[in-house]
Amino acid sequence: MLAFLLRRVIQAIAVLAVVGLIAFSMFRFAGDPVNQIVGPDTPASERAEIRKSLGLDDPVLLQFARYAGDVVQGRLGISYQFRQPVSQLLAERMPATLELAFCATVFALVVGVLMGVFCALRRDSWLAGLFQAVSLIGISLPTFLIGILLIYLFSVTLGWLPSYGRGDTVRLGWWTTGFLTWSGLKALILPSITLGLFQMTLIMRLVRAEMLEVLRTDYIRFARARGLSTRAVHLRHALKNTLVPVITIAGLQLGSVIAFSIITETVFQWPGMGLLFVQAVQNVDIPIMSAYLLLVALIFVTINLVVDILYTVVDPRLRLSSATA
Amino acid sequence: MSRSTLKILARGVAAGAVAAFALTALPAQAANVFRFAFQGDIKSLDPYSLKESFTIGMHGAVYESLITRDKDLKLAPQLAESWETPEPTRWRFHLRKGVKFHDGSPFTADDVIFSAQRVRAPGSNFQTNVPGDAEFVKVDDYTVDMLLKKPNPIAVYQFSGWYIMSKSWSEKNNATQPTPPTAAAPSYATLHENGTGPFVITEHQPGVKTVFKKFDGYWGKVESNLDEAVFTTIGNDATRVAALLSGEVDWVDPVSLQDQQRVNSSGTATVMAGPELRTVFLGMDQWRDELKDSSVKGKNPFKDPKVREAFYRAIDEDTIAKRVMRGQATPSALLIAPTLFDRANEIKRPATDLKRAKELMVEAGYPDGFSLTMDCPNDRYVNDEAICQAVVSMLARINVKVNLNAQPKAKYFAKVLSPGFDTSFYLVGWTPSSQDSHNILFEIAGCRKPGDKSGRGGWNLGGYCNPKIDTIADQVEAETDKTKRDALIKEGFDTIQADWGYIPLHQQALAWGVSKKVHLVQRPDNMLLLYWVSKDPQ
Amino acid sequence: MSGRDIDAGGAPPVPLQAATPGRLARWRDSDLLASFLRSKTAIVALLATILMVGLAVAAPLISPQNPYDPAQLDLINSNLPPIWQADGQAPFYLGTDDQGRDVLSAVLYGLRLSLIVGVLGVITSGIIGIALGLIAGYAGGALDTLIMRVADVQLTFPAILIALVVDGVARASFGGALDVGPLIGLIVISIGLSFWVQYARTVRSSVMVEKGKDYVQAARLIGLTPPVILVRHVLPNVTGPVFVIATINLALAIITEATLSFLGTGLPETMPSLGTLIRTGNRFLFSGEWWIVAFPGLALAGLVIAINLLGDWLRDALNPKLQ
Amino acid sequence: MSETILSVRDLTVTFDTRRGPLTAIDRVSFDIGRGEILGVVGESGAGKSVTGSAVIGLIDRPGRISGGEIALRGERIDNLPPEAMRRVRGRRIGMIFQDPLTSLDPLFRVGDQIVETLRAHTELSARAARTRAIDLLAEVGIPAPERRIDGYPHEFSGGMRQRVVIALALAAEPELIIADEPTTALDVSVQAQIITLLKRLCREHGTAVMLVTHDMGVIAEAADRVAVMYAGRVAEIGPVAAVVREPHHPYAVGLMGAIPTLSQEADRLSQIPGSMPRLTAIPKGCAFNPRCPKVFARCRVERPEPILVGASRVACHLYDVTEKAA
Repeated sequence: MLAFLLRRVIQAIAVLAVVGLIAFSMFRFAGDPVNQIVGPDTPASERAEIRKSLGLDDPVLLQFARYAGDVVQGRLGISYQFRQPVSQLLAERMPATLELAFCATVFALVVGVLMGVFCALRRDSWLAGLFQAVSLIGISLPTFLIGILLIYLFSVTLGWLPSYGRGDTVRLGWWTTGFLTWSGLKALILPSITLGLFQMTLIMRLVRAEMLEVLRTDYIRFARARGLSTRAVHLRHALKNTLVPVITIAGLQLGSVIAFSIITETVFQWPGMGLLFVQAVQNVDIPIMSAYLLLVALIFVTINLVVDILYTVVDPRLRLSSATA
Repeated sequence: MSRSTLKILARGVAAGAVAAFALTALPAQAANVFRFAFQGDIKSLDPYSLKESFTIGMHGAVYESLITRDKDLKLAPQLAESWETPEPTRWRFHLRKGVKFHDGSPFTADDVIFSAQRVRAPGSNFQTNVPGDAEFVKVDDYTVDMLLKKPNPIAVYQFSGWYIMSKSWSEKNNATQPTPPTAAAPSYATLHENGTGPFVITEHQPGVKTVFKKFDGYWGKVESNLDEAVFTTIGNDATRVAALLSGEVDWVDPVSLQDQQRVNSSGTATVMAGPELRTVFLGMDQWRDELKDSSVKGKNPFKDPKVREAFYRAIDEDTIAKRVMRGQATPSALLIAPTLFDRANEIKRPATDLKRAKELMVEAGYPDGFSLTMDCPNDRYVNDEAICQAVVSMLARINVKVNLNAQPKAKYFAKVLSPGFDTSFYLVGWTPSSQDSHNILFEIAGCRKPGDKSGRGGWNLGGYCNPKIDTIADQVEAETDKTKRDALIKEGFDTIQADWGYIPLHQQALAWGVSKKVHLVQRPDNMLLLYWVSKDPQ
Repeated sequence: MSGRDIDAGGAPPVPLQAATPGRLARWRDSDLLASFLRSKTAIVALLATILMVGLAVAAPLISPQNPYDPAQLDLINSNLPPIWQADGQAPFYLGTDDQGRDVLSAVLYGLRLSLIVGVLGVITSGIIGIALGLIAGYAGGALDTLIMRVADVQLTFPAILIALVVDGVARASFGGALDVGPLIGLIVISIGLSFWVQYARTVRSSVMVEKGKDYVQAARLIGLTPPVILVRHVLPNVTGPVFVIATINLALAIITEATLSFLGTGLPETMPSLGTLIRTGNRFLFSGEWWIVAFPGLALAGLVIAINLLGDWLRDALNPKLQ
Repeated sequence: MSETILSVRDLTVTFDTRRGPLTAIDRVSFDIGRGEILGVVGESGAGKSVTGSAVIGLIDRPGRISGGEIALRGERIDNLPPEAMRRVRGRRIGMIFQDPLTSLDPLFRVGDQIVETLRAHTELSARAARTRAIDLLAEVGIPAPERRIDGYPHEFSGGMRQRVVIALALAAEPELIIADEPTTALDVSVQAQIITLLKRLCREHGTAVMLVTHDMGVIAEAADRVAVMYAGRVAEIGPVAAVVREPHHPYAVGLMGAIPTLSQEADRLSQIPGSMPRLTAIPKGCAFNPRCPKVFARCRVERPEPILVGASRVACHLYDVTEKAA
């Protein structure tokens, strides 16, 4: 187990290094940051000077080496537009993104699993058909359009839910949370649905297909032949077996949930890292862009690792230690 | 996890929630809070860091300048009670007494001298707001002289953007220099303010939210009845309008053109659509000997005034103003807004004439037209990309095939402002920062010369050049007699038009969405100034 | 005895008989066509897909207007509602947008572009993924590890991030305006680079199963080279799952292109795909000019749903366990 | 014959498909007595497993019992409501599937699966159920049951898993066990052990067994009586000695020739050319007539009813006395 972990950690570091290099070398092409730093009537000579002092004239590899050195020492640089340490900006924005991603994932998992189970168990009912049809909307319309439609319906027309932002937040140490206020909870609803809809559809369809397959397995037939109640057969045996692959997929999807929050955060003006990233792209704020991509890579690699570990916990067949029982 | 642990946890969460409600519920009740949203954000609280209208306006709530501009954009006293020019190169300012900074320290001449030095230090984006060669001299604690090398009638025209900072506070917090973009650590002044204005900033999360509160120790009377103002960035057009329509915010800027009718019919909010100072125009590369990305090889069609005239006459600005801008634009003959130049209405816009345009193309030797690339921002000006698209289809009628390269402003400006000005045909909007025509004649229409560090022609991206303009610009700068000065300016603008040097399109209208509960002042420079904002109490 | 019992390492014996109802079902559904005809959804989905592909192919012939030709756009005709509303005008049956562009024509041409981008994107990702999967699975060892770790790196970057980066690089290196051809190429590459991992993983695992089988060993013994073995013998065995992934990815690719246009890296407004049309159209939602976004939205949703349903059916039909 | 445990009369199972109903089991009748093992043999697709599923009430849609009766100790069970039928399953009828590797839920400990079954049918406390589970494991010959009870299925070998499956089937002391190819998936050496175990347990508990297999060797070794099925019908049924040694139905005659191929799939019988018809194309008259070496005109028209021939009942016109007389 320790060797396994160690190997994964080394791989993770390699992945991060490669992501860093790719991201960094490509950002050079994303536009000229100097125009964002200074106002429009700054003379060209001054622009050139700033460009030089930022080291933008140096070879890419040198710039990267300098950057990597800083990152290792925990310095992510200063944002060009905010004139603040990137690490501090990201730390401020991270709770918003993580809370949103968490709610979206919970929404996707709970609703997706429930609907998927229903569709598998009552596969011929009209409601199952309806669920499947409705769920397709989640993957057939772009996220941003769904978000705007939700705002139009629930904020503008009905006036029930806020259209932007996190509402009131409560500070717990360096973390800010929207879970503890009424307005904070209300503000989470629409963005979570928007962000989670795609995953929900995915999970629902996965659960349905997986469960249909599990229901045909011998051990489910055997469980029924043993006279177990339908409830026990479906919810104990079938569901648990269904969830093993679903956990993997859902876990791996968490990385893309965080990435896709870029869109949701833009639509709902959610003050998270995705919004920061989009603003950074628009303003060619290279330190933020690099740090964001590194962070996403880090989160992803971590999730990957956790999912692997979780997998062995749920599925006894993969438990290495039990092989000698 | 056992059941009892769960219970304890649940209780803990519930208690936390109750406490949080109690904390957040209290201050919101009594205060008169103005909530407002803009498409961009307040990037830094350092008043010398970024020259951008909205940011300057926000800084204006907490910082003050010697001379400000009133509701009609006329110069007005603020921290200077009065000023005079005893001789053409000496300006004397009499400072207001009894003014306190937000940290309680008094405002004196030392702060002015300090600010004059700081605003012109490297890293400041406002270096040109104060004449670079001016020397500031303290006469006494409440009198300051500004000594110029040569007479300059408009020396104080940009003073309204030069906010006065506290010397002692800046020294104490190690913020005596503007935060340069290359700084390894953020300056204290980036995140904190200490002005003399009627509001203080109590919370500032860059890119998220900024909270203003009334400053009780303010020296003057304030029109505003606000206790608190909360600023949020909302970048997405639809979300911003939704927030206004649902009553979550009281003010938004901008309201996109197509949503204005919806806002006006909402019953709770209206669109304030005054004329803006910014002029949107098209520029043509008259510099290169061969256009980039064009079908014409070996020569530059834009060097022929006939081609420039053909373009001018083919583009139907009236239809653009009516359809693309939905009437929210004023077609313009000049590169400057008419409010900024008194004789503006004497210059008329040449009429759109498709037939003449086609003839001109034949005369110029391009009966079958040609192709070229047009650069256009898609997130900078009102409906910028739509305007460019309309231009493209209008030019198609004189057989000019335009490849439209519409990009976000970061990429767009990076391209057109790159050394060598990489563009053949482009759209730009311009507000003279001095609010004076000289700026146009100097920066937009002045000849570009390699190695020239004066900044002349700095935004003349197409390299239009008529030496006569440069002569006029220099005369305008030194001329103190308004009539003579206006005549010179008019001659300059006439020359640009006769040369078909630029294609001015329009002044776009401001588009503030304002709740009916709110009363405020809209100036053509598009600055929201909180001290003129009032809100009906609940 | 117990010693042997504990050792559970051996492969399970292949069951000689499936449960009887399954076998019965397979009798009935022994061929794809029969299963297809049995599924009403599949028929409807296929008809819808064919219809839309047909419309897309025939767009230049049946559209009232060429929405890409700026000379045909007239601002006078801008913002007209669909024909059945009070101000509607022929031939703008579904109304016009703010440039006077006919919505019907724009949808037809947009369908075409979206399909082109989607299909090319899927083909690109398929080629990359299958090639790498075959190599990784057949070669094994260090090469396999390398390819799979690259896959991990790639997974870190969702399509939209890759596209933002690729787009930035390309625009900067080519400078100036990109014609629609290179732009489509860019988006196709972005999609190709985002979706190949799934193919690679599927193909790799199939190859690892297949390569131990007798026929591959036999092919090796008679002296066939690895590429020949891979392409001629192993590849045909993985077409089923690859085809299923391709169908579902096609829908995903079309949606991804639409999302990219929201972030400003999609196709230009002058050459709109369905995604671009929705992005520009959603600005007009609040103003009541709903037709600018509604029709492209319906077309996109219809296309994606139809393709998805086809993919679902295909997956079920090709999966013997689900019959 | 002793007390009848299971009595099946004219059982008919139909699968409703879009091409119309298909009859998978066509008027099948047989009895099983207390402590008796009835072997059911036939080729793949003959309807053996469907018969077993029908008895325990596990015919899944689109299949259904469309005719006949199933009675357990004289009490009809084919028309019980689902919940009542559930209580019969496991409690009164146990079932053993062909593949021990897939019969156990891989995510649950072996003991938990036994305890769960016990508690579904008895009032035992969790502790008592666990003790009983250990006893059961010991009874089916699992060494060190108090330790192995906490193992997961993948930690057991195939033979051991089949023992666990048998323990599960026996857990609630059912009157009848349906063993559907219980040894097919096992090594030859383990097959004999399992069959012996099954036989011993049934003798001890007096349980009736319906042993479904295509392996005549297993039948010969274990069964008391045997039913030969072909295309959803019983061709011949009788004491194992009679049917094996002296088969009457031409199909049974062919089938018995396959006994020496003990461990092999008897899918195609070398002695009989052709293969079993698809359900969609069952010939008129006797289903076996296209392959029958002794076919005559009546076989193509009229379906033969079972006739008592010696100790067996045979569904063949050859043995119809009236036919012989003609």
